[in-house]
Amino acid sequence: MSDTNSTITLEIRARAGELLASGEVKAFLGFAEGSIPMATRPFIARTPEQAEKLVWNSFCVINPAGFLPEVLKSVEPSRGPKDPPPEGPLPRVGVVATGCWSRNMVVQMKENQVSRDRLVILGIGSRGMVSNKKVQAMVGGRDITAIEEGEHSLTVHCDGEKTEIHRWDVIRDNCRTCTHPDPVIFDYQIGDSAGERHIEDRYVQVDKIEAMSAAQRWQWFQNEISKCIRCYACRNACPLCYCPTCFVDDSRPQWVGKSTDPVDTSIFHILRAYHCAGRCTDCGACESVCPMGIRLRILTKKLEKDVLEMYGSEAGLDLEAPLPLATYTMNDPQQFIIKG
Amino acid sequence: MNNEPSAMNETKWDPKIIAFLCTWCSYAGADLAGVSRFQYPPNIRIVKVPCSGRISANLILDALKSGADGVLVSGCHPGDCHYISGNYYARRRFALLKNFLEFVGIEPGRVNFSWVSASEGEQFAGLVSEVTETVRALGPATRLVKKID
Amino acid sequence: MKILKLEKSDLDKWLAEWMKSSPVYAPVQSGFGSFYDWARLEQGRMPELLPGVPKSSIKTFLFPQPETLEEFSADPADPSAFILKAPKTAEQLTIIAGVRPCDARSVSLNALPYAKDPYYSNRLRNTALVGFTCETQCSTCFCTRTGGLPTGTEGLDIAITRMDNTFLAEILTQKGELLAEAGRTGTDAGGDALSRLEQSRKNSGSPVSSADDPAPILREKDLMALYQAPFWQEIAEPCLNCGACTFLCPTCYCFDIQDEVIRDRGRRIRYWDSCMFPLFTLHASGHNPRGLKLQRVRNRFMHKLKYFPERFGPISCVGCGRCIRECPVNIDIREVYTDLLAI
Amino acid sequence: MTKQTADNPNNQMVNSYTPFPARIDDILVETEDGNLKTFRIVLENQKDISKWNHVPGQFAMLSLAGRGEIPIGIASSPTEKGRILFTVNRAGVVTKALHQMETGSRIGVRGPLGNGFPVDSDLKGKNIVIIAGGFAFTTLRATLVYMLANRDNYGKITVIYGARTPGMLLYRDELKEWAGRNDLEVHVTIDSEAPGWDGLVGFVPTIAGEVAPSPENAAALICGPPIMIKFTMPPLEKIGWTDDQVYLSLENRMKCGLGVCGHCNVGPVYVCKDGPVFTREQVQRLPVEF
Repeated sequence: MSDTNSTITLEIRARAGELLASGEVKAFLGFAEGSIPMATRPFIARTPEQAEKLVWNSFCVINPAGFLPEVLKSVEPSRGPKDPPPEGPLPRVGVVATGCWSRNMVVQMKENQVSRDRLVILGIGSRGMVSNKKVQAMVGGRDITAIEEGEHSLTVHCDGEKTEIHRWDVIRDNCRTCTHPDPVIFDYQIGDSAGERHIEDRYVQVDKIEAMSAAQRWQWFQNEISKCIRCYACRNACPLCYCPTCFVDDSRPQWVGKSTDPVDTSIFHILRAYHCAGRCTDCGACESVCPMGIRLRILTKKLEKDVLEMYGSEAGLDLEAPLPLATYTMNDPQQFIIKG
Repeated sequence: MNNEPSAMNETKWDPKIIAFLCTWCSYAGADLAGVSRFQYPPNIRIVKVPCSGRISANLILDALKSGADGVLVSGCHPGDCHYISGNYYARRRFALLKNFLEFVGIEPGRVNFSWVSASEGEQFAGLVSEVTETVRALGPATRLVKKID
Repeated sequence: MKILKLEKSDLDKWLAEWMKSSPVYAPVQSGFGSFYDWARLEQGRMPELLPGVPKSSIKTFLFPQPETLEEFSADPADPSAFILKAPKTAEQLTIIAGVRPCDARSVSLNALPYAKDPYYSNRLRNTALVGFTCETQCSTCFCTRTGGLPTGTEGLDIAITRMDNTFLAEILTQKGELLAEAGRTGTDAGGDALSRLEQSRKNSGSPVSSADDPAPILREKDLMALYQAPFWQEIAEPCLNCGACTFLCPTCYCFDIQDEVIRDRGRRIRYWDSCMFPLFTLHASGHNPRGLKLQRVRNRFMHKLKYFPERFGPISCVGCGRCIRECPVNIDIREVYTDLLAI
Repeated sequence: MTKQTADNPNNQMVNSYTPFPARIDDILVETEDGNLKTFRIVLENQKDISKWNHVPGQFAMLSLAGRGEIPIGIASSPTEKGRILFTVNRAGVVTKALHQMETGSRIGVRGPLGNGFPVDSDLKGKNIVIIAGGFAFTTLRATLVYMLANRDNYGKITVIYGARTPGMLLYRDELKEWAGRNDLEVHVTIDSEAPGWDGLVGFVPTIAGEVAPSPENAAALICGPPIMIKFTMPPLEKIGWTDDQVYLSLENRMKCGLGVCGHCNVGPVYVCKDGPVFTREQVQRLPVEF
């Protein structure tokens, strides 16, 4: 483990341990070591001893915000459906948060999914997470038996050989183009601030698609989604997806067929991404969890770009400002409107 | 096979366009166009909705999936919404949706948005003519049209 | 059983010959992350066989989604409207090459619940499996802990093993013989080929027995003791309830059935379903017998490791490791084994 | 390689996924809220009719092409030849569509499926107690009609049936007819007093406790909402009933009805294939996932 990550790991353990010991939080949501290289496991510590299992490394790709509503509920005293809420404040939950995750928590607060006063946030300036798919590609898809993280490099063990790769070369695309690596809300800062970053080619992936013809874009889209097996890992890993009944599960009316028919799969991906418009913080969880390697983020990134260009809004930066699709101005752009 | 004139080609394709019209302005505009006997192509099938704010991406995609060659959504002009602000919210959603559908390869012109007031019968007729011609020029929809074989 | 000796060029010839009359699928490298997955071979597009298994399991072929169960006319004027009829099935052989022993074994395991399923049987009859035994085990491989072997041949029509720079092809079935014939090359490996093959396997250090098969032990364990074990909460806690594990798993065979109608034509299809989804068990009344994540995660593992062996004998897992590799939150079935066996 | 490699018995495999074409022959609205209708179904093909043979307690898949399939208990007895009855509650997509159909419409029927009550084996020669609540009476109606048609095979038959209101009782005409028979003891109850009702008032468990059927050489067939079953057991246990004498019918979401698709499992058993009828003794050994 790199020095930065081991320092952060120790700080998280110490802080989470304290919070749990003092009773300030009833549970602490972070990551534990996985059972295979490049895997971490979302982990909920409920005792100071369990806090010792928490880790921080470059493979924390799941957005913990998605677990928050469930974990918050789990620490509430149990009660029947008709019982009144208990008196006094409800127990709190601790959680680690990088820039994008904290922004998701802001979105969740605006959408009344979590409340600020029930969270104790350990803010971490992110150096970016590593894409296991990119690492995999670096070694030609071979089996990786171990991986060691240095400060700026990764040593990949494969077939008894060691391959040294630059960390930045395998950073996830969303982290490469991240402009807000520091958390926007937090209670304790862990490690150093990562600072604001100015990214020239923030929308390079989107620009490339936009430059194509409609037919080429359709081809690209169809090619991407043809791999989809409809496992819904993208949806379920997304902290924005919390509808009790997702549109894909609606039966009256049924909006989307459930098999891997290309039209149904297309509609699923269009609507899934579209539902994230103005709310997505490009945390990259959807793309990271996709077992089939679909470049899902390009879809949400396009929406992010348009929301920023048209409405000057970036998701989750401001706790007070309304969500861009829950507000309007009199003179929003409307060049697309056909004049009769 | 190639020498035989195909039945499909023989029947002249005529675009089918689903129009979602808000009941207060655009539907009234369509009504006025009829009452005033403004001619417009018979290619649209109107679905009357309370407000353009009611139109979700789900409905538009469902129309395309079910085989519509084009979609037209029309509501009150900004500022005229019967529910004060429904069309303002809708405008943001439509702007993003239109761009996004084009981003994934839906031809510009398949999905169209407009504002038509209750007094704009002639404009409505013009709009329908324009949209019909646009869709006709694009040809039958294939992308996002569900087929079973 | 016949054993043929093949050079690399003979193997290529086999594939090329087969392609002339049948669709041939094999693993080729593709996609973001350079994973390799099944693709139809064409002349000039040859398989790449990395250690381990391709991304998708071969249930993609034998239990494809969607599978049309029946078709019907939805035209009310048609006198046979709304009468469902199973589609005519084509008797066309599909050849899957480069199948690993674990995947091949999954075919026989799935054939247990599908014993009376005409669609599965039909596809099984029309599919030939040409396998490559494993020389190395990946970090996520654990077939020997499921009753399988890296050199196992169960379910295969031809099993190919690399020996030094040549290949030995065990022709295991009648279908395999037809394929070997159609390949039009290869020499008889001689009478002692089998013992040489076994010796070479022994020398390579590859496991020769699946002594760790947990099925007999798990069958004997008390059902409710396993069901009520304290560890389920911890296992289930990080689960996202996605279907990545079930859909990539070669032995997850659950499906859903739905009707689709487009204008005057309709079909009833079946497609993969996952017991990880809350909808899987939701009653029309709103009641859900497995409404909790814990119950769903437990059901998946209990089904594989207890319910299935109680019903059919073996466990419903072949140790391919796909679920371990692809689980977004790293739920590792090997840990569940250990936990269950400790009860 | 398109030729057959060998002659295949599999080609002749019965396709249990394909429903028999059938017509709705008659529709009867059963309850005052209109949510329960009994559909009389006639199979269209003579060969399907002659093959059809079911045991009371079994179910079938009603298939509405374009909508889907639903598992519904068969409400008619095999002794009622030429017609199959299904009493259907309007709940989901398919049942709603079915409720909108008219006499003469075509549907599909796939079945019979599962295991029914052991009317010709374990139950033979026994005193029978039928306890039902609400619209769970359907397969018990089938059972009762069967037993009355083979009256000599059974001892004393007692029926305890309850619903929320008089208007929510199923098969009201038949209930009257059965009440008039002297080879049958019928106790019909409603949850609370209602105008015009002079019968029993009280929940099924209470009435079961009052009737107190003897467990001597007897079997109880209980169908109803889980809460009713839960509260019916203690009064029965108090007078000596044991779990192996009690037969229950379970329900779960089903798709294939053949024990393959995986939806309806309760632990290692499939409700569709191993059930839906189980003894309470069997159910007690299973996880509570139904």
